[in-house]
Amino acid sequence: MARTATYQQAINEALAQEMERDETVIVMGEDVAGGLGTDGERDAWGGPLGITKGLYGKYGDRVMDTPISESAFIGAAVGAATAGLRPVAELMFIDFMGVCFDQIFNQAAKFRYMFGGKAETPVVIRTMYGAGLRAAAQHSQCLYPVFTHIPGLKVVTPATPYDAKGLLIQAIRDNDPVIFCEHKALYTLEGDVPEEPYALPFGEANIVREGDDVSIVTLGRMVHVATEAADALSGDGIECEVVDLRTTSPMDEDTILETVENTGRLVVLDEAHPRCNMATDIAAMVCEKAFDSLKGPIKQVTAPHTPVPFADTLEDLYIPDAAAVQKAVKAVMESSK
Amino acid sequence: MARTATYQQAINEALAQEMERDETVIVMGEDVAGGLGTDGERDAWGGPLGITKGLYGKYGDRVMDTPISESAFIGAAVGAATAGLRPVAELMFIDFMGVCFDQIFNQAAKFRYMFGGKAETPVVIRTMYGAGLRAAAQHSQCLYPVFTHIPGLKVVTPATPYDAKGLLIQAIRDNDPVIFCEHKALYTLEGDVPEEPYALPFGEANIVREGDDVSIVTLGRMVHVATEAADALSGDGIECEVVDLRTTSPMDEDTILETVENTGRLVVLDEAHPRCNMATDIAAMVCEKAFDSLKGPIKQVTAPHTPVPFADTLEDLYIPDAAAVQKAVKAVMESSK
Amino acid sequence: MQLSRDDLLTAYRIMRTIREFEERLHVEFATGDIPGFVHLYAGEEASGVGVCMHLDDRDRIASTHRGHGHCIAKGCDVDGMMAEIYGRRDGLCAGKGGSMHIADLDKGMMGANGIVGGGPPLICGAGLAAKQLGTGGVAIAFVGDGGSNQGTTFESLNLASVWNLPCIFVIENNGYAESTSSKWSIACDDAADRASGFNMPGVVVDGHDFFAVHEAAGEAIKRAREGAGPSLLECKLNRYYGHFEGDAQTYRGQDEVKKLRESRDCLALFRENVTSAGLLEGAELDAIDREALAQIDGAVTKAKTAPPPTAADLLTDVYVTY
Amino acid sequence: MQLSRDDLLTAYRIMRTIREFEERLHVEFATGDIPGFVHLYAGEEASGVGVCMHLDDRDRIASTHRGHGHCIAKGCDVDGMMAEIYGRRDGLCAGKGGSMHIADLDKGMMGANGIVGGGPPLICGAGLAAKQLGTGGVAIAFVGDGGSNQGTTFESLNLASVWNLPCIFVIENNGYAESTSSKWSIACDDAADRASGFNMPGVVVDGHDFFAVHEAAGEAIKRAREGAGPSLLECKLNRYYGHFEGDAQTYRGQDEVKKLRESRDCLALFRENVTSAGLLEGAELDAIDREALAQIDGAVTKAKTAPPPTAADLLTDVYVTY
Ligand SMILES: Cc1ncc(C[n+]2csc(CCOP(=O)(O)OP(=O)(O)O)c2C)c(N)n1
Ligand SMILES: Cc1ncc(C[n+]2csc(CCOP(=O)(O)OP(=O)(O)O)c2C)c(N)n1
Ligand SMILES: [Mg+2]
Ligand SMILES: [Mg+2]
Repeated sequence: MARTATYQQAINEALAQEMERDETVIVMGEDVAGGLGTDGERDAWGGPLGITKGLYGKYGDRVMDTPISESAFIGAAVGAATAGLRPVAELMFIDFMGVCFDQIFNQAAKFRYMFGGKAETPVVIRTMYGAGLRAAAQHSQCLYPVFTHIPGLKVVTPATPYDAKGLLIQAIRDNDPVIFCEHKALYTLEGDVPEEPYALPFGEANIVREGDDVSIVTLGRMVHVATEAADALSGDGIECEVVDLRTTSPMDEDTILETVENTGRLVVLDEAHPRCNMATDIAAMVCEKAFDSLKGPIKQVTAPHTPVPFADTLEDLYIPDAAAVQKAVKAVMESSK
Repeated sequence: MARTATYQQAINEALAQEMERDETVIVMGEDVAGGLGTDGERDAWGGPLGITKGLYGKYGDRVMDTPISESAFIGAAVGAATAGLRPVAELMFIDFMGVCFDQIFNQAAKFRYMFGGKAETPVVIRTMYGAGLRAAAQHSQCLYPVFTHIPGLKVVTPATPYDAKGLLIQAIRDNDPVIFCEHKALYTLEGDVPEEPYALPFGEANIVREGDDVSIVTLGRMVHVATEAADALSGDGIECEVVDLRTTSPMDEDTILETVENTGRLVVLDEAHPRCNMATDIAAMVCEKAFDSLKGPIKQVTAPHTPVPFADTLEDLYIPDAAAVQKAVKAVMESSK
Repeated sequence: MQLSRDDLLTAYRIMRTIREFEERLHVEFATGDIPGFVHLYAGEEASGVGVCMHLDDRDRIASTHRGHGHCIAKGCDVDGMMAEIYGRRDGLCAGKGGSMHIADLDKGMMGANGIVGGGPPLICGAGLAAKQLGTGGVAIAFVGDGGSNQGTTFESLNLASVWNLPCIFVIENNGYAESTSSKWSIACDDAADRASGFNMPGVVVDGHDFFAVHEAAGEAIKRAREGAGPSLLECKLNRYYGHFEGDAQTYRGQDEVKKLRESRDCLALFRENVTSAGLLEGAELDAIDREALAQIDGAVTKAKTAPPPTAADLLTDVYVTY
Repeated sequence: MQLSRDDLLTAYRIMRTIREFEERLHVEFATGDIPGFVHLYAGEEASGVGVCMHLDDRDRIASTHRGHGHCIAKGCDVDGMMAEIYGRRDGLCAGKGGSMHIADLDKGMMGANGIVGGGPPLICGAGLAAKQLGTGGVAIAFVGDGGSNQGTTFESLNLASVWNLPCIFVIENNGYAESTSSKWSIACDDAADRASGFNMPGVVVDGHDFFAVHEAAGEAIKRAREGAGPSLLECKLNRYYGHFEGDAQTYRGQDEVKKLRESRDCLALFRENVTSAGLLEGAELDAIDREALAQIDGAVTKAKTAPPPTAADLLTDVYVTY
């Protein structure tokens, strides 16, 4: 019988297994060990949510706490990646990118090109994103569209424990800089996760559910929202195909185009802010490359153009839900020929 | 006869006139005065490209040089904007956003919402963007899609001297945070610019050229590339309507939808990196809201998914040119019913 | 800076109100009613109050994620704060901000901040505005020991000095940034040692001692008001609870907090000081204690039953115009 | 650190090569053949060379927008550099980077950098890698006076200290950041004064004096190699040209540079020092001068006629795999 684990355990296991396999893999970030230099226990914390718990005990100095100096330590991870290490740096919340983005998008992302192909920067930046925890405007954003915009970065957004482990192992083994985005509302999600190490290739979307009527292309936590909507719609006789991008850069255009060619109808579902996001990116691509397959408009379901609100009533309204997806799917059915 | 001025002069004049009109308007940035505290002349520089030349002489301490500490001084501009000033801060190149983005997107952009509507943050961040000056990967990006992604920001991208003046005056008078993006290759462009102060409203696109066959929606420097292409195509009997967004946030959806309803064909032209950019944003919006008007696929013309190269041969290939637009327009003509 | 009898009563009242606010949140959080992350200021009251006692509505402060104490010290409405933390429509930020974003610009409170190091640049701006507009106001950034290592903080120290701004940077060194010891994360001995590198005075005070904080802050604020530029003040103090509510604090010594509460509690020290000097009587302070308890009780009761924001509120307040 | 005769010849040769490289670029830029922004290092050679003479291939440096000198001092191929600046396909970065992004990781040169303050974090990483991999290498960030005020630089100083990294931060204080005086922009007297705030030695040297730089750098590097942690070294020096080529330098005193060239030129000082001490002869140095001239002449000639990159190169080198 398959072993089950949470998304969080899957990530922890991927880190541990890669550290075991390859001595050059190091982990750094605020409190990733936890309590270094304090009088309390060492390795007490493993980060505020416990994601890296246990690693310091096993790998000691290869798990490095940092001061709250994201530019310096993310940049250090980037620099070390050009010098023989394979660092996995933790940017605690993706919302903190604003204090360290330069080292990511102007340094890591561009070295290879600017240096005429002579650099490799195998750095992974793990980061937590997404709404749902009442963490308000500065701790709930998605922001992966910003990273997806930048040539030179790879961007990964696992939706399941299985994918989290396999994609993180791939990220660590990958020779390009990878932004690894973990949805904070998924950490406790359980699913099948093989114990042995495995790597999932980037740029291969996952058809989570098959259906011939409407395609829903989405990613991250929204994969589950899409599936929930699809299950409900099935009761109404509408069969949705749900595609999980898994990685937004590279993006698996072929799978998207195939599903649209099959269904002729598309809903793009993205938890991110609505302008210049993955929903627009996918819709535009399809409208350019599979227009003739389209039977009607492509509907976007996204968060509204507002910061993430704090109050639970508002946040629940803010996050795209299954009802919104169902409505969009029905609208797409109605407006298509 | 109308007075002509360059894009650069228009910006300088807008700053001077608004400083004259309103004592709370201040200007700050690296070398915006130039040479403060040195033994040389005061007001010698007006910035490396001379855009703010002359302001220090006229307005003294309201034109403030800064150390190279973008987080601190952009943040200071934001803070001052909540406290009675109307600061215009210069982020010399938009590429430097990576060292100060937090103060822009987590602070300025979100205050009003996070504080329940009780804040106004009338700050303008002027910044230079775009390729064409052989300035390589870290001094040539567009990046306005990243700002457009963020709720709470307004984003302005003037294409002409006339618009530069009118939109900058509006930006300064506006009570929300505005990212004012100046294309560095346009500074020397001349055009009609009335001497008296005038404000152009945000969210009103400009139909630069009328035509019934294909719509080209674009912005910034690309407006001129589109016009060049349109003129050439006219010789082939294809009449393009060229729409200049002027502001990407708010974006004038009505004008875009109207032109597409008229022509049924759309090319979206954007100098930015191709993923999650304005081209995808516009295309997706149209594909959702005016699908039935579309006679065929929406074609995107953008820079490729690479950093901006240095060598002139490569940079010329990198930047979308009129030939690429013509090709896209012809493809759109051919693939439409 | 002489403190009148009224001042002393006020100072004690505010400190006690903060303590009561935080102790009660600790209890209420455990019930699961309070959404999101909550970072409590209990134990650190003497710092926020010692500083803010000098301020009035011309003056501005910027706070951190651990902002409740600063808000109360700067005069934010306690009912409005509590309602905000519960995510209510009549909260100080209409329920849109929550604990980490409580602000009241009219009171000169520029906001708690979810971004470590987010406040210092903003305070440079507030100081600049005060200077340019000639209001006589000062601007104060509260920063944690962890936040003292953020680039934004360093830059702001330099900018405030170069622009000669009426700014004070108060580093509240409570020994930890989450689980990370400040002894480890700050390379030098005291964060205040860094002040000289920015050509400003840097002073270390016992942050449990209201009077020490009040005096040192008074000097820095006077200096700033007189146009003599910024200062750095490091308050050494302790937090009584975890980094956030829910933190098991395994990185902390078993009875660290117990000992602190017994020996270095700022309210107890204040009481001892003023009663032994015959400035105030125990009974007066007891009365304040009771009043604070009642006030917080009322705030919680109101917050619990207040209506939440509704769908109509979701899309408002993003822009002034759009 | 004793310098052999060979060392002295090498040092002079490298300094002269840099000077010739930059003087020639100044001339060539005026013709309009060289694209983009070019920032010249002429006048500052003693700093880059004084530091890099201690280094070998285990060691890494990160440079700034004013990077040519550091590149040459760290052993980058001069022909490849010149070709790069001209945007040629066989340039060190295949013509894709240009003056502001010259790099050669094999030589330990991590890149010029278009972002002020971009280098110091990277150098923390190189230092960390050297430490973790036990290579014995050190990592050195060159930073301008302007760059010394960037948050990334401050953070890196602290991180290097906290992690006890084999890093050296060399602040090349040439008096200006573009047109902004370092006396104004750095709030304290010397940038080196800030070192104590990061618990590391901070030393000021005359950056025109190769021997002074060499000695101070030697101590810092020795310290780093021995595992004793980071240092800060501030070299006071001057640039002979504008911020970039094309800068009219109206912020600068009329004959400021003329006087500097006459009195504080690092090459002249070096020559005087070694010849008056009888260590080298003028004729040897003259020969080096001629060789450097010829080398640069050759580099320019080759660069001018070298083929540019072509369409096939536009899309390559973005990822290792995609
Ligand atoms: C830029 C940024 N990095 C990291 C965090 C996560 N974080 C929130 S509070 C905190 C610790 C802050 O420590 P300190 O400044 O000492 O304040 P204290 O919590 O002790 O009051 C951290 C790491 C954040 N909110 N912002
Ligand atoms: C983050 C960032 N801000 C601003 C600039 C623009 N800029 C380039 S060089 C420079 C001045 C740098 O001065 P300094 O560090 O003293 O170096 P120097 O030019 O004197 O060698 C400035 C402001 C930049 N490239 N990056
Ligand atoms: Mg702390
Ligand atoms: Mg300088």
